[in-house]
Amino acid sequence: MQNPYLPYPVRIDEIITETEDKNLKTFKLVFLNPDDEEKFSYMPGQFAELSLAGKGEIPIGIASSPTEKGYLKFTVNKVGLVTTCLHSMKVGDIIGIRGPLGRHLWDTLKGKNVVIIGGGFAFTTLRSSIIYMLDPLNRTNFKEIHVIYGARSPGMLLYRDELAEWETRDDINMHITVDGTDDPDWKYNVGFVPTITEQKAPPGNSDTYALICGPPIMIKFTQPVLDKLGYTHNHIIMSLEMRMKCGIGICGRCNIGKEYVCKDGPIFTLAELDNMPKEY
Amino acid sequence: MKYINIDKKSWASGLENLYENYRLFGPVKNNKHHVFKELSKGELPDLNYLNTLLSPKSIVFPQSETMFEYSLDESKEDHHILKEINKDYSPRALIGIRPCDAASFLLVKRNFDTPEYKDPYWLSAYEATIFIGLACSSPCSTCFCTSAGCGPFHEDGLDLLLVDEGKNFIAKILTPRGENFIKSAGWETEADPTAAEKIIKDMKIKAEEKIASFVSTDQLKNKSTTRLYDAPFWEEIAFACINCGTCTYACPTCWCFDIQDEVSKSSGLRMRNWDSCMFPLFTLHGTGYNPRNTKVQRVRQRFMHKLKYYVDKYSDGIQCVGCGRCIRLCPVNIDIRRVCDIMNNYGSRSRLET
Amino acid sequence: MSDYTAKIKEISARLLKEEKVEMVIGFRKGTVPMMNEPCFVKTPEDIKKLVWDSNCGINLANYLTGRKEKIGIIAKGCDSRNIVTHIIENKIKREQLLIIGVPCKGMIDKNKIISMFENEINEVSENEENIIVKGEGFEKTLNKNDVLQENCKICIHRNPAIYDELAADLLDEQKDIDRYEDVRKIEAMAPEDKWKYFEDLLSPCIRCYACRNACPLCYCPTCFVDESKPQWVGKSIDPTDTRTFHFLRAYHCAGRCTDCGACERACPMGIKVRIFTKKLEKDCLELYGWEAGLSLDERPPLDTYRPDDPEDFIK
Amino acid sequence: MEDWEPRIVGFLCNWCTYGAADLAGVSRMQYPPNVRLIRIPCAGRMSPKFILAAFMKGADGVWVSGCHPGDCHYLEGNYYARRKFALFKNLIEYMGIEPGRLHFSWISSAESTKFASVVNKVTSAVKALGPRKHGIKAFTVND
Repeated sequence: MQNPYLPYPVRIDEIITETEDKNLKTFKLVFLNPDDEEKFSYMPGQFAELSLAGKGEIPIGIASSPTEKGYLKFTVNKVGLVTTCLHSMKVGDIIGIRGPLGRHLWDTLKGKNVVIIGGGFAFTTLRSSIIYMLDPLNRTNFKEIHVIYGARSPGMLLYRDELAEWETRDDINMHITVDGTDDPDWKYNVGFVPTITEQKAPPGNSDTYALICGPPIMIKFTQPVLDKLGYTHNHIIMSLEMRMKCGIGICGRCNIGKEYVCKDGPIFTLAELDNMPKEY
Repeated sequence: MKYINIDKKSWASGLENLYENYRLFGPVKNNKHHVFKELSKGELPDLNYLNTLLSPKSIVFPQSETMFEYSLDESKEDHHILKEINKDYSPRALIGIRPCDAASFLLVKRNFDTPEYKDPYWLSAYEATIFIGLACSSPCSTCFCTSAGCGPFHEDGLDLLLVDEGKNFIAKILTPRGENFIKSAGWETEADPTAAEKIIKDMKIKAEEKIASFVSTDQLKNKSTTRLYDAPFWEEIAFACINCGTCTYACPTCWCFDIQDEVSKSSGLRMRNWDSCMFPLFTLHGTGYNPRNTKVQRVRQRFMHKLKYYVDKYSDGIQCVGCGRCIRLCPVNIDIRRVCDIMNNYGSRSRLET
Repeated sequence: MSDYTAKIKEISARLLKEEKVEMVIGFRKGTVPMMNEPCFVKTPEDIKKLVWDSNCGINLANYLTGRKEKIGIIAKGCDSRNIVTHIIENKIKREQLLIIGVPCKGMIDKNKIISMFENEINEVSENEENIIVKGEGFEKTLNKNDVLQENCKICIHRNPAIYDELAADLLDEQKDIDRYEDVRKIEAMAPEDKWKYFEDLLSPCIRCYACRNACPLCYCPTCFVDESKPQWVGKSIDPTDTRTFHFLRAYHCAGRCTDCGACERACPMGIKVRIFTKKLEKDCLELYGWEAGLSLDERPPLDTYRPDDPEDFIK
Repeated sequence: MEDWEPRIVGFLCNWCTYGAADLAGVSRMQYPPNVRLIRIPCAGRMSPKFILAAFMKGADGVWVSGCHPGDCHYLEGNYYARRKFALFKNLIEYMGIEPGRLHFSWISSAESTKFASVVNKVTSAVKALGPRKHGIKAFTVND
């Protein structure tokens, strides 16, 4: 019997400090056993449990894309015991990884316009999705791609080099924004994500899906904007956060209604969420 | 169907024989209560009991269980890599388990044995266990098994059903594993199937007649989840609750657990421990946000999970076998029978007083 | 007891009718013998569910923590002392409360009575002196004083310490009670025997925290056993963790515990957990002359000091 | 067990005993090396949790030292601490930990001689009891 609780051992290959507050670091992980990489076959939007021996596990969205071979990337915010310990680790240290966990909805998105709306450090799995869709082998599977991504300030944006590169391309429409800045050279938008969404996002129709990931307050104010733009609830896809342990729908704590957020989510359409207790 | 007569005089010697092939577990009186524990050689289970204080779920799902071990010593080659632990999954027999508790294992199995993931610890222990039931001739006043999908002579989940007939037990063999068990004990006297059938049937009817409490569950499936969730009665139901974990720990069908690491110098263990939806920590985010921050929310989660979410998820009744332990042990007398009826009748014509 | 119930109903009805309170917290008849369930009553029609008998052992002060309403609360001696403690510790305001004092004749020990019979008890009734227990094939009358909760037997504050209304005439308090015989017995043991004693005592503990949660004193937003940075105790049922939990819990109740017995009553495993809190109660009395919950004007012993406090244990 | 040396955790108030330790050091006083010292801001900061955690993780003895009554840097922290310690010491002994394993003292920053002598006393008291037999948790939560 394969033990779904047993992590694959991985080595920290690179650590990048992403934001000016130094609370977000990206960890590039390489499997110790190359076979494990085969077994860890994932899609953007899924997550994994990072396992620190002696400390415990944390569920983190996968920031790399399956089109990027040879490594996995996770961008981790320093919050609790395990993430604090992870932030103090160095290149070469050994940790574990379990997954991929959670579902994805790429079958639904095939052949559609995709509008990605992200805020703050929740952009990680959205980065994975963008890289995946922009891959030459996949790009033809999608129509227009829009990205609205906001952070408090320019220094709090994740993956700034990649954002700049995407800005120069013509197969993706970037709408980067910050809440405010005193940088006179800032050449992108200033304003909250809901406002920019209202200005830049294409109207909703049966061929267009919105993927939202961000802090609750952003989601709260973006949702009415999408309603106004004509997005139906089954064309709005969101990600929930819950305290998790097992990640495979067994330990019980991320239960909402009859769903386990770890296994039946963490991605849900708003139409699905409408029928679930609002307990997240 | 095959029936064996076990003369109580040969009970002890049979167990002695079984001890060679099985780890034996059974109810034993410990101070004031009956509890399930592993029997030492020569120790007999006390089958003269109403029901055990706690359910026997811990035989398959211990309150604390190690999952992995590892070394933190960086001079070791495999440091920080988690390793599986060898565990004793040799055959074990759970003797004298009540039919309600036996049924609970089938309910819980749905959680640990899913199409996508198998929990190796629970399943290995479960598969190593053979379930020797003891039919229940004197149900307690808090028992409502017959309206919770089982009953005092229920056979699901059992390999063998023992019926106490005074001087002897009639053993009804339900599976090949049960048959092996009987053989291993050396109990050979076959009973006349028709007569045995008749005796058991009569006793079963008598026992079922003694069940005095019931829940109504027929409407639960039809109710809207969000309407039940938003119903006004939860504040009143939850008022007395002190948010201890007694109900969940005593319950045979509660399965939630926590995973924790513990270390000693340079060696470490990953272990899992029972957890409870009654505890605020259960859902507390790292950021300090807690989606189930109030007592009312937590009480609602427990009952909604057992009586609605589970019903919707598996379409096979409630996540409860009617053993009545939570009713007997709740320090403040929150009664699942009452809650179940309130939920079942919510929005119907004859709404119960809330 | 029926006259207690009648009087409680009468007072509660009046307080609600005159809108002096928004709710009355009391007990309703339980669904199993020897159990009543704490409940609230907000309308005069609901008054009928209130009861009072010898099964009201749960400490209702536990239900006051942080409440904002004007509340009528039914309080026996120990409850009232915990209400005093709650007021002192700013968990509720005196002005919010109308305390319906109940001079208490003691609560019966459910576990003890259950353990006296082989068969299940189906019905328990009572009169002034006796408890009548009925089950399948038996009926027995017990002297109430013989089956009181241990803490009630040695209670010396049966009358409420503060009250606004009374459900009955005040009682004579019990005199010449030796409250700490069991504690002294343990104190006299050798360290090794003490260790063994508590090991045996705590071996059935399942860490459900019923003792903690039944206690009106345990209202910390995060209990030390739930703290994670650092995490003081593990979450398994390791005996050292379990022992640490019980002793620290008791210590947190030092100078506050009224020996209401809620913890012991709540324990599903029947562990005599009062033996921890009683030690601290005894020491607070002996060292600082303190009994908890008797006065609104005195600070509890760990919130004050005297320059000449005993210190012979300090080098 | 001939060469067994106890491990003792000492919690010292920053304003007095910790200074005395410094002074004892610069004065080249001799005292046993068995005590691991932890600086706390005031005896009043001392939580019983620290003591139990030390015992749980294997300390053979625990010693807490603060300012003499009346000398508290925060005026009255040690007065409150004294009551906490009195109750806690009794409780620890009640639990079954030998009286000689938990010590309290008042030592001012000038009393380096007393510091050395208390370390001596504490160490020999703990040493006389031998290693602890109970209540050490093999595996503990790591933070």
